[in-house]
Amino acid sequence: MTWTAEDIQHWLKQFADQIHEHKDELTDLDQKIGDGDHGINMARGVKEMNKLFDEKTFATPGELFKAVAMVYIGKIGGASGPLYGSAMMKMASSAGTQETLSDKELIDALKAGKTAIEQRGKASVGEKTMVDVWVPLLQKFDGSDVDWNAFSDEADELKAKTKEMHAKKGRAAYLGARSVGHIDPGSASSALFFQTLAATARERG
Amino acid sequence: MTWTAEDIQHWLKQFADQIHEHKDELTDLDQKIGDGDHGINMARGVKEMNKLFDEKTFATPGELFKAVAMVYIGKIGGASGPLYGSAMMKMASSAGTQETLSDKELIDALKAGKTAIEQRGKASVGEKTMVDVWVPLLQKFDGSDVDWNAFSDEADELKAKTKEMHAKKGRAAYLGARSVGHIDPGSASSALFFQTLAATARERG
Amino acid sequence: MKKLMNDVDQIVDEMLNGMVAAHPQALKRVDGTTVVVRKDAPVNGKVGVVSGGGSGHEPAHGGFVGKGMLDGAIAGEVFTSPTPDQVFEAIKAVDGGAGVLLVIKNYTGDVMNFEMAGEMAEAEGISVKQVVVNDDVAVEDSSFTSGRRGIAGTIFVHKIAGAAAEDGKSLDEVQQIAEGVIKNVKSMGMSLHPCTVPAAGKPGFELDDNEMEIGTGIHGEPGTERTALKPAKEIAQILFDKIHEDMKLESGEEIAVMINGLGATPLMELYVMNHTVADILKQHGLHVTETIVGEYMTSLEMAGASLSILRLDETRKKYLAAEADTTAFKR
Amino acid sequence: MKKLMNDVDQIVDEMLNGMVAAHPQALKRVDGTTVVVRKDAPVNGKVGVVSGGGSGHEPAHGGFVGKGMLDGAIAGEVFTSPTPDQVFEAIKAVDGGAGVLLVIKNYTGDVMNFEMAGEMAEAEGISVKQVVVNDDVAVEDSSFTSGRRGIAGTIFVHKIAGAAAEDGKSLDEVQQIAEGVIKNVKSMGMSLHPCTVPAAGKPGFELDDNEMEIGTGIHGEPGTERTALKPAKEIAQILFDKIHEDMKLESGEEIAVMINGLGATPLMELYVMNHTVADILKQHGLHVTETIVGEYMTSLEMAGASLSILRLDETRKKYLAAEADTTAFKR
Ligand SMILES: Nc1ncnc2c1ncn2[C@@H]1O[C@H](COP(=O)(O)OP(=O)(O)O)[C@@H](O)[C@H]1O
Ligand SMILES: Nc1ncnc2c1ncn2[C@@H]1O[C@H](COP(=O)(O)OP(=O)(O)O)[C@@H](O)[C@H]1O
Ligand SMILES: [Mg+2]
Ligand SMILES: [Mg+2]
Ligand SMILES: [Mg+2]
Ligand SMILES: [Mg+2]
Repeated sequence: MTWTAEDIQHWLKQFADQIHEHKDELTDLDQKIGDGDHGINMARGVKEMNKLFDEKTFATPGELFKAVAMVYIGKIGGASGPLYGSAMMKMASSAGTQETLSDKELIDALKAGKTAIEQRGKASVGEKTMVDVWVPLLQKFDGSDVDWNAFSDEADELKAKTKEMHAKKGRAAYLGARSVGHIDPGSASSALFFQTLAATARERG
Repeated sequence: MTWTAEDIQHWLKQFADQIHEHKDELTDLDQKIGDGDHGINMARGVKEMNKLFDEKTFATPGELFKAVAMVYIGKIGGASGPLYGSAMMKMASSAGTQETLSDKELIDALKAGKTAIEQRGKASVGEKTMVDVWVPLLQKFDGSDVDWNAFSDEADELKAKTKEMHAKKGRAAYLGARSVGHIDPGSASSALFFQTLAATARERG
Repeated sequence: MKKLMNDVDQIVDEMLNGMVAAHPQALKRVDGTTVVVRKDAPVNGKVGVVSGGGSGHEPAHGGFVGKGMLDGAIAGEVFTSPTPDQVFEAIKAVDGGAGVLLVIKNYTGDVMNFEMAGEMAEAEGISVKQVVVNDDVAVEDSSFTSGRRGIAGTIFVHKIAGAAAEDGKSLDEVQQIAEGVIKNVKSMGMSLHPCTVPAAGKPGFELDDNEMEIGTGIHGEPGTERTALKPAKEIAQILFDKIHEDMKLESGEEIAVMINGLGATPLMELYVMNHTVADILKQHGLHVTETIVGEYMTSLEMAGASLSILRLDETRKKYLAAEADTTAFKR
Repeated sequence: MKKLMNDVDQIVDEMLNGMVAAHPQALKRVDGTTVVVRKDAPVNGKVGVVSGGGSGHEPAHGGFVGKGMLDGAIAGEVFTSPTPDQVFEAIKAVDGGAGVLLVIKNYTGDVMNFEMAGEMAEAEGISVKQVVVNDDVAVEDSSFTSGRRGIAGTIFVHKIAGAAAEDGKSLDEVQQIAEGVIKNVKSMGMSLHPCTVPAAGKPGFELDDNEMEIGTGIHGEPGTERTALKPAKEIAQILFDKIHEDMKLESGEEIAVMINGLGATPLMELYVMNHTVADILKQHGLHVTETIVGEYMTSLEMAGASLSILRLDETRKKYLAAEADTTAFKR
């Protein structure tokens, strides 16, 4: 499909809905192996994003990503704030001033976001962080002729896989072996991020 | 009967046994309407008294009362320490240097002790304190031809009567009407004090 | 019962050792007693100020020993008044020839034990005066009862009497200044969670998740009333109203305020309380010259707080602001 | 959940208001932010020292703002690192022309957010350096992970870096002195009771009556190990051994010690711990120059304690003893 700023806004609003719906679940996951605020942090961020959407309309996806990046950076806090925020910021650069994005261009933007997360967080695949969703997912789907159902399923599976990982980065790392057996909260919110993207693509594509 | 220092020691050892046996019960009563230490305080005091008995023998009841008074004052603490201690101190004065005491003389000594409690604590009958056992009990029994069974029962009844009283003195007074419905802990320990006295009299008299 | 402790019977002794070990330049124990005094006690020619009570109220009372506050503090067993011999030891250790003031919290046991100690000291020729703090407005003030309890407002008495003594005031003057504080300080507390006396091993009362106690003292006892859990705003209003009813504060008056935690209350919550209290005081046109927020007069690990208000005059204001160098209170 | 609070969403804001209302002569808020700075900030020509993190650690970090310690502190949401814009506001508010040192506790979130703020400040021409505190020996020190957490040892960094800045040291020098503290301070904590993040409404984990967590951090998380409840002596030994294993303390060395309560630990228990710890340190022939006992780096209403040991040299000793006038730490 061809993604306008409005399509992207639709996606991110769905993401916000899902965050609100899974807020307690994300917080519970973070209580198990972190500090119990991930759902709260993300909910604060997407609530502020929705306010922004109510107040402003955006001409281009790039403009939208940039505004959302500022909200995430300024409102989420914790580890997830700078990570999601930096990702959005780099997605904005990648999207540039184009009025619309093809699937390929959107996936390229997400790849730029992925790189930002890797750089900010200095985590690699297998360390039980959101990187474990972002990196393999965007490796598998390069944007040409995306099967959005498969994309969505893959995000879900990648999230589930973090359960058996032994955390090496983020707060869960402090628990050592006790981190095994719980899904990483940031991977769970990232799965929602990609699944709402896929849902929008299916709905509008 | 004729009370030697050894008889009195026998009584107070029984009192100590009873305090130890009812320690938790006394503390529970004090948790309800006080600060939850009465059993602990009394147990500390009688434990120290038993040590004294192991180390020293006493020629006269007066000598014994005085030594016990010092232990109670120095070891029990709280409100009950100075009260039991002052009582014992005045009992020592009343007993003087006599080698033995008659029932009447012992009851007179206890009456002197009662007065000491009234003076130290400035409480009157009906205010839900140990005064509610000491005063009416020693009013009823003047020492001539004591019926020790009746004496013991009366002590128990007087203790039970404090349950319905609204406290005006001691910590229970801070609870106001909420103090009603619970037996006064100091009255409960005082009942043990008089009941072990009666038991000794029955056993040896 | 979960506590960081070793032997229940040694808890007071180990605490005092730990306190003196932490502050060897400031404090010393009087050997064989549960008394802690200023390192430089007795201070020659200065009125000695002594306080104390049961343990479990830390930092009260040992934490307030030092220049400008207490000369000595006696620690009884947990929540149990110390015995007269211990109080007497404290009096002897701090008497610098100008006499000693005993600051007693109004509990039957404390009053009797301190009084007996005072009698012992007088018999040895040491001048002793006493004041009895009864700031807790939760309790009815009646001549038919033993009256009101002494709670967190006692810290103001320690601070101001201590500063007056440091300033060279005579025993009579220090006593009079302390009496002035007592007449003008009122407090009221509440609790969210009970506490457990170590030797008792179980909590003094039970509260449901949606309940709190209003009018709680500092000995783990239930309060005067049990109510539903309320927001900080309403709690602060209840505490203030009861104090105000008694003090009849007037717009424009200068006051000092203490928000005291009962032992397990996070400072975050105490500051939220102060935010709310400050609002109420402003509405009443009161000028707050000094605000003290923290855990000063506690009740083991009880959660909750008390509010104290001290009406100021020039003397109290001056001595409240004066230097104090103790381990728990510095100015 | 039982807390003295009003609106969960306003808890940090109300706390900061309550803090500034209590200490209007010492502190001020930067309008529209969650930043608290010294009343006299920025201090011309002095290096500014800034720290902060999630809320719920009170008195950290606002309680350490004042002469001789921090110039400013940023409060995030409860247990959530503050955002870069807030940190940037703090940097701007305290920069007196000599640059600003950021004291960051080693959590991914804190490091990223403070770093981003530092980048923003550098872009505006303010010199910013940072140090990252990682004193918690409970966590494995590995180059494959994000490393150890920053916990109570951070207070020593605040104190010593703050004193160095007050003494007129340059930004590079203050940073170097702070690095020296970080290399030489190790801590380890344990907990008896969990805590509840206000917005989460339920405790972070559950413990039985006979269980405790060893190796607990300061964010209400479980520790590295769950064990049976032990006496204070054994707990102190576990904490000390783990620290000693890392620091390899030698007989005759001079150290400073902190026994830090996690928020709901009565001072009585902390002093009992200190009694026990002092014994162990003596056995190892260590000279304790300074002991700090109290609640300094907390985790809401968590019960438990941490032990921190700082190896001293002349510089650290001097700056640790130097004057500090903050609301929670005075020297
Ligand atoms: N170094 C890192 N790189 C990538 N992601 C990380 C890193 N550290 C943490 N995360 C992600 O952030 C999530 C936690 O976010 P959140 O709970 O909001 O922040 P905090 O850990 O500061 O409380 C983790 O579940 C993990 O997915
Ligand atoms: N003024 C008083 N006169 C007589 N007895 C009193 C008085 N005050 C308290 N008591 C007695 O002391 C008992 C409490 O003793 P205890 O618990 O050992 O001391 P505390 O109240 O100091 O904790 C009460 O149950 C009551 O019988
Ligand atoms: Mg988290
Ligand atoms: Mg009692
Ligand atoms: Mg008592
Ligand atoms: Mg967090």
